[in-house]
Amino acid sequence: MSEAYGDSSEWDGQERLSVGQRLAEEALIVDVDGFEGPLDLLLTLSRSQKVDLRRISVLQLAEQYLTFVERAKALRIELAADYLVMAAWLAYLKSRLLLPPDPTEEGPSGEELAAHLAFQLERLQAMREAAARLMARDRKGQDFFVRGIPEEVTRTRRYRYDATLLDLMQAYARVRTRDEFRPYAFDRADVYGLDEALARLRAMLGDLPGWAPLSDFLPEGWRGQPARRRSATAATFAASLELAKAGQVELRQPDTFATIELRRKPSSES
Amino acid sequence: MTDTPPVPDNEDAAPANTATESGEAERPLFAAPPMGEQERMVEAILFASADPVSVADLAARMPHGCDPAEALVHLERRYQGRGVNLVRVGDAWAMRTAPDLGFLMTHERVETRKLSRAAIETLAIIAYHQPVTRAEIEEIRGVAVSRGTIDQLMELDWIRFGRRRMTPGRPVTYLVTQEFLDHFGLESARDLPGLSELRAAGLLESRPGPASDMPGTAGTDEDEEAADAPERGQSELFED
Amino acid sequence: MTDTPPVPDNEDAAPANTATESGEAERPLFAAPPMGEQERMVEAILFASADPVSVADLAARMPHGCDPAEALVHLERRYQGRGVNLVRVGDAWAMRTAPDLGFLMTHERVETRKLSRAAIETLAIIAYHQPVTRAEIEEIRGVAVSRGTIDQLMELDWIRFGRRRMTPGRPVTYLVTQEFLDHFGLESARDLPGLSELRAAGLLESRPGPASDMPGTAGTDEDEEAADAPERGQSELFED
Repeated sequence: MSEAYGDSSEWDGQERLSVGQRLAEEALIVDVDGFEGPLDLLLTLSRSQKVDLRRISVLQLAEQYLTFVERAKALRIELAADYLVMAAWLAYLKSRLLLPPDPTEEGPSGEELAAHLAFQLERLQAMREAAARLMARDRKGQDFFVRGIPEEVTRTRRYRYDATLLDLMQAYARVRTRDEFRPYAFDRADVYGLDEALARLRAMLGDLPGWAPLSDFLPEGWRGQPARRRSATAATFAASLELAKAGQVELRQPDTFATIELRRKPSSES
Repeated sequence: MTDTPPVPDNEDAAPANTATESGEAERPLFAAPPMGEQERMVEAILFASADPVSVADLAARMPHGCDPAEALVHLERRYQGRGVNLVRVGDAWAMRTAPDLGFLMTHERVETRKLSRAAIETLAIIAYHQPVTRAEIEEIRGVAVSRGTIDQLMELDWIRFGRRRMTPGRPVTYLVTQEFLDHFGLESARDLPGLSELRAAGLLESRPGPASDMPGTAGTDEDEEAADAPERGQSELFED
Repeated sequence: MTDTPPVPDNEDAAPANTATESGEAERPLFAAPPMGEQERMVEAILFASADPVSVADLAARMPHGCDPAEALVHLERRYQGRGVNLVRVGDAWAMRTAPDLGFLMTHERVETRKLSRAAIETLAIIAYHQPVTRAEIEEIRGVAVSRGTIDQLMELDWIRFGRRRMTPGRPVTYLVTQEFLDHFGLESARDLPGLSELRAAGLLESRPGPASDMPGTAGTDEDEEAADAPERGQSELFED
């Protein structure tokens, strides 16, 4: 599309643009979204100079760009901020290039700035060409192909442990039948006896200041595991009933299923 | 990339012995590529194909007039005694590494071993009683479970950690994995046969035990019930 | 990855034609197999692998005393002009079908997602300027590099992180991968098309702008990287 610009000198007087030129120009502006930023646009504009990028006229390019921005404004096309920043910088560059150098001014000369811009454009163009050459190469999966049936190699020595469902069931059966063959004996491991509970309760009564929940009387080691806790609770409760019957403690329960509490019976002191 | 009909422009790449033996001048329009070129084509197709390729398929993929059967004969001869051989698989052909070099491919020796008795019993208990704590496993087996046994089952990816039990010490629970189910061909741990079925299958000889439990009724479900389940102890299974 | 030297415990597996031709009696213990046999081994290993295999890996997998580098030279010659070729990818080797036969591989062609212009240019910049920071890529392209572009190239396994640049902000650098070389059929990053011309033209130098306020170069940064990362020639990598 840059070709449509024709000679850049025509940009000086906008009135002289032919209809075709103006259409092309507007197409470029409308297409501004298609450009990847000011540098990309500058590169496209620079092609209208039809010279080697090394011999490009940066002054001319700056003017082209500024004209472009002016036209975009005239057409009420919103330009992203970075396009406007570039426009401001190019206007500055243009002034540096046109005015005689001020020896008191610090910083790079207009020529240095222009040379660097030209370098940037050339480098971007070179990278685009390199990218195109890269993508034009024979590519794996497109032009050449890898082995279709790779034979995987794993490099660790390992043992594979195997077991069948039968093994599993036999093992389970073995465990369970072992239990079954055990001579019958009441398994006391998880049973807290009434005698133990009674002894424990009696021993604790002396230190009891007031009402305390029954669960406080469960022995250590019998409060966690459900089966053990159940057994201990039952035994302790039975023991507390036993002591209540003997007139040594009082029991109360505010509501159904509420916590059962007990205390030493006051009268028993006398 | 080229979709253009392949012209036999690679004659110089073809081995001289085959390229020159056909009378070039007499070839009709759209003549088949020289045999050397056809051999290259078959070689490339067999190399890149994910499956063995039949002669018919070769012919369909090669330019008109090719004779893949003959090219295969040449190719087979060329690869004789090489590190890679042309092999016939049914009515199709493939390239395979030479059998005597298999040792280069399988650097590892996989040895299948039976699981130890401790490991298989532990695994069985976890499968039937999950989620189950180590203490519970020990209770059922009647002996301590070694760290190594658990580690081995973990390494096999047959068991994994479940939620911690909300009981003192917050013991970790164990569950079986999907890998376990896959290995033993089970859809879920509920599919494990129950004790009565084991007995019916003759795996549990002897007298009927007191337990009538169906495994998997307690907590074969994954995580959600494990945490708030202290009330219904796993050991209930054994207490009836 | 065993680091133990492989013992030639498979010597009896060698085919008779090669095993017998050398004087067995004179061979020292653990002598390397004859070169013809080594060539077969390299051939088999490379055939078996879809990915390039390094010379070090070859040596590790072959019996003790083998010289895979020499075997590769023989093998490369043997496959010259064939339908399958031996190609070098960085410091590794692979078997690949000959590019001129790509037209036969309609079944195997991988449909690749079309890369955006931004992704292609970014890839080229990384390849030609590596190691290169994101700020430098943005400097060259004049626009911000979106994270998606980098992600896509990473996902393709064409670029990877290099070392951090020892400049303020310690920006990370990007490099191309072995997979990149493999995909584009390059022996090394030095073989990128036009690399020497670009270098001669000074277009691979990271030339600082004379004005720090050049628009479109600074401030396109998205993240922490120092926009003014100075100034070690990217082309260093290629300059030897």
